[in-house]
Amino acid sequence: MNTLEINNLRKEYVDHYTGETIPAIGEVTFSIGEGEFVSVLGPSGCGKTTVLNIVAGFIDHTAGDVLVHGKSVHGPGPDRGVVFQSHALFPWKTVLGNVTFGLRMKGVPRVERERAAADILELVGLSGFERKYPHELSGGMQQRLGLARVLVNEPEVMLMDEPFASIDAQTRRKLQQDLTEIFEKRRPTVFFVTHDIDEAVFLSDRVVVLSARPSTVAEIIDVDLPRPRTWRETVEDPRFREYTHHIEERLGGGEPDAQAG
Amino acid sequence: MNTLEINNLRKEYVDHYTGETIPAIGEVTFSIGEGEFVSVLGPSGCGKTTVLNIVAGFIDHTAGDVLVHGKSVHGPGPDRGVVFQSHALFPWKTVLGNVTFGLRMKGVPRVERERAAADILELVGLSGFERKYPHELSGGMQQRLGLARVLVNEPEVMLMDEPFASIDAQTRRKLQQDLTEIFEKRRPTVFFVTHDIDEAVFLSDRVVVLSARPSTVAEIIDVDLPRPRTWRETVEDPRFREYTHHIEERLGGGEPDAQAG
Amino acid sequence: MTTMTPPAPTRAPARVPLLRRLGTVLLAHPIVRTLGPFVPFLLIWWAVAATGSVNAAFFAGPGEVWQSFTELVRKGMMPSYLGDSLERLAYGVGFGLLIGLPLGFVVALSSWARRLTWPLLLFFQAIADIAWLPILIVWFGFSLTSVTFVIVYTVVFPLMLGIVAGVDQVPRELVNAARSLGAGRLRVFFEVIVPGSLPAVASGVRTGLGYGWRALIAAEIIVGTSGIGFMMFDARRAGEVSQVFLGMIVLGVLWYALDALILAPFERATVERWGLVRQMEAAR
Amino acid sequence: GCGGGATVEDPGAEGSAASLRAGYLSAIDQVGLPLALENGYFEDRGLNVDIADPFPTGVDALNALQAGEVDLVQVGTPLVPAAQKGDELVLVGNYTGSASQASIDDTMAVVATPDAGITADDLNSLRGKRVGVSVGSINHLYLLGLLEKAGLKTSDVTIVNTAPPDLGVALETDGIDAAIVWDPWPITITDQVDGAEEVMRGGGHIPFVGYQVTTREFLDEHPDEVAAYLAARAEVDKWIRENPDEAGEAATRWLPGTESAVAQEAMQHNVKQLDPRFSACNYLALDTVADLMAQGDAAEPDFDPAPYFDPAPILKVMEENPDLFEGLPEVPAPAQVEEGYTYDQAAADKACP
Amino acid sequence: MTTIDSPARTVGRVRRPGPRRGSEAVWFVVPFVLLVAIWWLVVEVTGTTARTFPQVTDVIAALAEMAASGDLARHLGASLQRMLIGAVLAVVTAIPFGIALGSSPRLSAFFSPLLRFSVALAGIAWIPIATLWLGYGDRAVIFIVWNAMFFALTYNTVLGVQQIPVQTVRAARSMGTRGPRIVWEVLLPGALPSIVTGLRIGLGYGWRGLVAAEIIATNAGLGYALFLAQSQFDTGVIIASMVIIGVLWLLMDRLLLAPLERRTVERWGMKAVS
Ligand SMILES: Nc1ncnc2c1ncn2[C@@H]1O[C@H](COP(=O)(O)OP(=O)(O)OP(=O)(O)O)[C@@H](O)[C@H]1O
Ligand SMILES: Nc1ncnc2c1ncn2[C@@H]1O[C@H](COP(=O)(O)OP(=O)(O)OP(=O)(O)O)[C@@H](O)[C@H]1O
Ligand SMILES: O=C([O-])O
Ligand SMILES: [Mg+2]
Ligand SMILES: [Mg+2]
Repeated sequence: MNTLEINNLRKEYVDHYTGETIPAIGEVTFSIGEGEFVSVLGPSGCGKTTVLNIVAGFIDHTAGDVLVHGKSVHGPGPDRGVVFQSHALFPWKTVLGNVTFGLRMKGVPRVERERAAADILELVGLSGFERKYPHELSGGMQQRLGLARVLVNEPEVMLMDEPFASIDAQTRRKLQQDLTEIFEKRRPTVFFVTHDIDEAVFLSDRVVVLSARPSTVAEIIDVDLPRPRTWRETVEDPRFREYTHHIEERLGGGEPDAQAG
Repeated sequence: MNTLEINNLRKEYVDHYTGETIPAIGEVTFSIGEGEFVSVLGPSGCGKTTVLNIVAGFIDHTAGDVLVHGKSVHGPGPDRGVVFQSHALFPWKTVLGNVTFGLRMKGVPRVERERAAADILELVGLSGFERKYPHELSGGMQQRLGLARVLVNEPEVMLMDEPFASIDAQTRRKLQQDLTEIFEKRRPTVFFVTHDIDEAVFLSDRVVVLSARPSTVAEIIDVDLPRPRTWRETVEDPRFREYTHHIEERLGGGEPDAQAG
Repeated sequence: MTTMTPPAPTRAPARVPLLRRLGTVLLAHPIVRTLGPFVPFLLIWWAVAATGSVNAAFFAGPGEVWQSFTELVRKGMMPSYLGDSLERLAYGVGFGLLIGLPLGFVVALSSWARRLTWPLLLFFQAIADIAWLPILIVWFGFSLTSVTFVIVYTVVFPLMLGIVAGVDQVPRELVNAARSLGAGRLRVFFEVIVPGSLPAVASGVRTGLGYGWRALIAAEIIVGTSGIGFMMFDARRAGEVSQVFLGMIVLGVLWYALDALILAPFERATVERWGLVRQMEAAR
Repeated sequence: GCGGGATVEDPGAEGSAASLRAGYLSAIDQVGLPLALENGYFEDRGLNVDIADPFPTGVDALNALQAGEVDLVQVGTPLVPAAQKGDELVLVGNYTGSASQASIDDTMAVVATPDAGITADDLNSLRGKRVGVSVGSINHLYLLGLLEKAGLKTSDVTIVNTAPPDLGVALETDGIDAAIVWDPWPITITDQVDGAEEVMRGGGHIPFVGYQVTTREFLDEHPDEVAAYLAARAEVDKWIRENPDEAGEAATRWLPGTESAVAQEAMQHNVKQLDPRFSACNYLALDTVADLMAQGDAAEPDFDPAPYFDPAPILKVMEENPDLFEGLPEVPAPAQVEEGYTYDQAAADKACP
Repeated sequence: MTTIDSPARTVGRVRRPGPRRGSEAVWFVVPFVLLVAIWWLVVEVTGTTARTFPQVTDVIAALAEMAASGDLARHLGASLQRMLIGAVLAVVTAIPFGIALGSSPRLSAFFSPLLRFSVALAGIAWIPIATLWLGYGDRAVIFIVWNAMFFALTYNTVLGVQQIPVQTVRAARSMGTRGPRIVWEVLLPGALPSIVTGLRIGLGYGWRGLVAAEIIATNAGLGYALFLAQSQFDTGVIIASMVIIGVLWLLMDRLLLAPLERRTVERWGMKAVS
């Protein structure tokens, strides 16, 4: 059984005021096996965040099935950790408070919480900022905090919405590498939304390419690169470039979203 | 005279509650000539947004001078258009309302405003979304709207804070190309913050590399690539790769921000 | 606020059983939605009155209240009292808004005005309007002016405090964006500060009007010679408890109408449409 | 609501010489004013009287007088502190009280349930009780009078400030043990509250006071109007004394919600106090009341009532229309006053039985 | 407020704990000094009598006398006790109720008509029923205080909850926050800016309700003092009582609400700080 199954998923947003409906997801079907890392790529506005929100249980879908561990999704839960495109930090909590939030919810004792938080903050390069509030962080730092807040929980399923979008190339490289290591060690199931093709190929076991809105699955690419992966070795693998070129062409075909529903 | 001069700029954030100060900008000096495109690169949290906010007149600096057209900066003004890292769209205005805002402020008549808006929305791929409100847009669409809102005004000076961070690779390429064309046609003065090295080199006349926080200027690289530029031709220029490699190494040296003030 | 209407269902109706769907449609009907909640209260009221467990000299059941209503309407007293009350309210609220809105924004936006008036604002808002009445009566007599003053007093403070809070919550970034797009101070005010603070302003208006209504009643009780508040006071003096109850119902219904017909649609069309306030997703 | 004449927003036709604006409270002992209008007694005297809508309390009536909204009001105890605060008041007649005796309080009663154990025979039974009165009003003074008679101190009872309409609820919900109040409330409350009864009425413990009050300025400028007004009031008082049931019935038109049986019963008590004449006893009454008020912290001590009385207009009426005062008890000779009368407390004390 | 002011100038005025407190205190007092000066002058120049409006000195004398006679302490004690109980009841009912309405469309659909209906019913209008149900005494007065605060506080809490960004709530839910914890961890802090405003407005009305209600069933309290003063035409005491109420409320704001606000919503960057 796949950890995550998305069958014939459709979603239309309804505008309560005009009564208009906007088809966001045309028809999407794919699945993610246990311990698999799947990236979703697609033009801006095609519905990636929408799919992720549905899997997370934040919004309802119009048609189709979404199963997590074989069960229909009903609302959010701690089995699925979410990294938000818009960070969604708690403004009233310090960096430390944000990072330890999930552990507190699980009832992890304070000392342990803080130890785990220290490790993860070190990892994302936020050590020393424990007592700051989110509004005192730069955009990239906020994004890293959002990432740390989920990583520290070690959820079985991770849903990540462009977690590295606002981070500089160097830090990003490092974090991609770190995420790979974490993934290879713990083997969570990962649903990863990105618009960076290199990143998708480097991190994933499979890459789902979506068409423009209303999105359908344009192609699913199996990434057959050996693990453990490191940037240094992976980029030298000729298949890496093959994959990225292939995807680039696949995506280049679709024009960016330019027509409303 | 340079359009923008930043001399010995220093900035410390003061925490009103703890009384603590956090040095964000150590000492930064550089300038941007009229009609020049300068990108600023640096690790996340190094102070790029801070410099941009100071130039925009949003926040005060601790020491040094910031001159725009030879005059000290006092508050924001329409001579400097700003694309925000966090979009800063007006939630109470539709896409069209956001885009035409600046023109309305200038007193441009309605018909003209809407014609200009239609062109620019076409450019950023938001045609058909004129009547939507920002909260109905995807992350990337919001970012493109923030960009369109400034481009349509054709300001003399443009300050852009990671305007392409949340946009997919294809759209991004297209927008970079469009921006280059606009730049080459109108020759505004551009202060462009990014963490994408390729982007910085492709777009810029010069690239300013900042060190980690408290930031100083690590290096300023003159990008001697012919204009008009197109992606197709530019990537084939061997100097393009030379520049990007050079910057990559320069940045690689600095670790991401990991120590608080 | 709009916020109080359930969001239109986004879920595919196809998956819901027919009966439940019918129930949903019925429950969603505006009349059912509006009047439904009052049904249990009416029943309890009726039951309490019917059992006679409460001394009838001090408690009237729905039947008696209805009777007094028809009687007062027939005698023409209800329309005339209602007219008087509404006229006073209109004056009070009109002046209250006229004074409170601009003053609120001035205090919110000018650091000088804020410094000079904030402590006074807090000081005077605690002093009950009705505490002013003894002095007002000496100044203005038993007149419309006294009543208007009391209502204005009541409306102005929550309005001003609401506006200040609302303006403080407008993201600084949006002001910056507008400034750098060429908006001058005045434009920033109308284009950013006003809409950005609108949720809080709307809430201030709502609270202010609601309490202004209360002040009217209080004032009519004290300096009253006509109006719904006077009717209640007079009925109490005369031991006509059913008229006291009637007064309360009339007040509630009128305010409800004002709120539901004017304030709520306004909020729905603005702050909710803009996504500034939203109904929370149901916890699932 | 039911007040006949002008509303407060419309102060009436002030230009006409023979016109006067008068105010009253919704109380059974004050309906003489509207009834005089109803019976056409003002009109008969060529006087155009506008009656303001009834004021909630005497305090409000005095405020309205001060604010110039009315020319003449019917007020009792509140005039003492108002006078002490400098209001230039003039008392030109009574709407309730007595010119022939020192104390009269037939319209005042104590209402309680039998559980409270309060009886007229043993005033000591008030000790330790929670008594509802309107602080500063005449019922408060009646309580003080009772306590004095019983040899009790103020601190021996708990005074609960209660407006008359609330007394019923207060008794019903056991917020008080006894209510002291004027008519028609004792009658209403015994009807409303199961088991409540009048345990005491009157008894001559205090002088009940209620005066026709105007301002010095108005009296000086309109002496004839005031006299005509007092004559009409005396005429209606006489009519009420002679036709109490009819008057009780008529009163219900001016006191909405009052049942005619209640009004008629109250009117029976009320007619005993309808004496518009002035005598030394009325000076003494105010003096006594002021002392009681001072004792109850409702006024400053050492109030001199004399400067506020102006008996000239009513004396003129008494002289010109003796028929209007027929049937009233004879004023004891030593208590009779004439123009230029100087008040002497000791003498008045002796003169009034 | 600096929203429109160029931030370049405002941010320069750095708030440091020490001296800022001092100047804050000065700025707090200045308006009152001005007000009192104007009051004194106007009464003096126009020759207004105490019956119409008392002179500053009359009020000070009234205050001194109230203090000396022990009336002040008696009235203050009685009022504060009722106010405290009423306010606490309002806080523990209105905030949870507001949060429930703000977070549940069903509840709000059911209750909002009732809520709208009852807003218009002044505390005084409730007196006949309140005394009947709660007895003629303190409890009825406390009910009126509660009633005066409840709606302002509820409305503002609802608004606060509805302004919490949807993603923030989602984030908490996806980390396993459920039931009461979501209230404590997200809804309450998220709605706090608006709740503080609700408290400001509500407490003001609470005082108002108290003053209105203390004329019933009491023989102590500031409202009762006002009633007595009014029936004795003692404008000095009337104004003195008003001053006391205003000062008490200011203290409450300065000592309770302002620090709460400083430590929370301002610290968290949820409110622009001037
Ligand atoms: N309002 C603030 N209060 C306190 N410190 C702040 C504030 N804003 C930024 N900082 C600090 O200043 C430093 C620089 O922030 P800035 O936003 O300029 O970084 P940046 O270079 O734009 O980073 P990024 O690439 O992540 O956007 C950071 O360390 C941040 O913590
Ligand atoms: N709340 C909403 N109401 C109406 N339409 C919406 C809403 N949210 C998203 N949409 C529409 O649905 C489409 C898909 O949005 P979504 O956020 O899923 O895109 P995305 O693939 O994540 O894009 P990006 O890469 O820019 O983040 C967009 O066209 C958007 O306009
Ligand atoms: O508003 C009140 O009168 O309580
Ligand atoms: Mg997205
Ligand atoms: Mg930045």
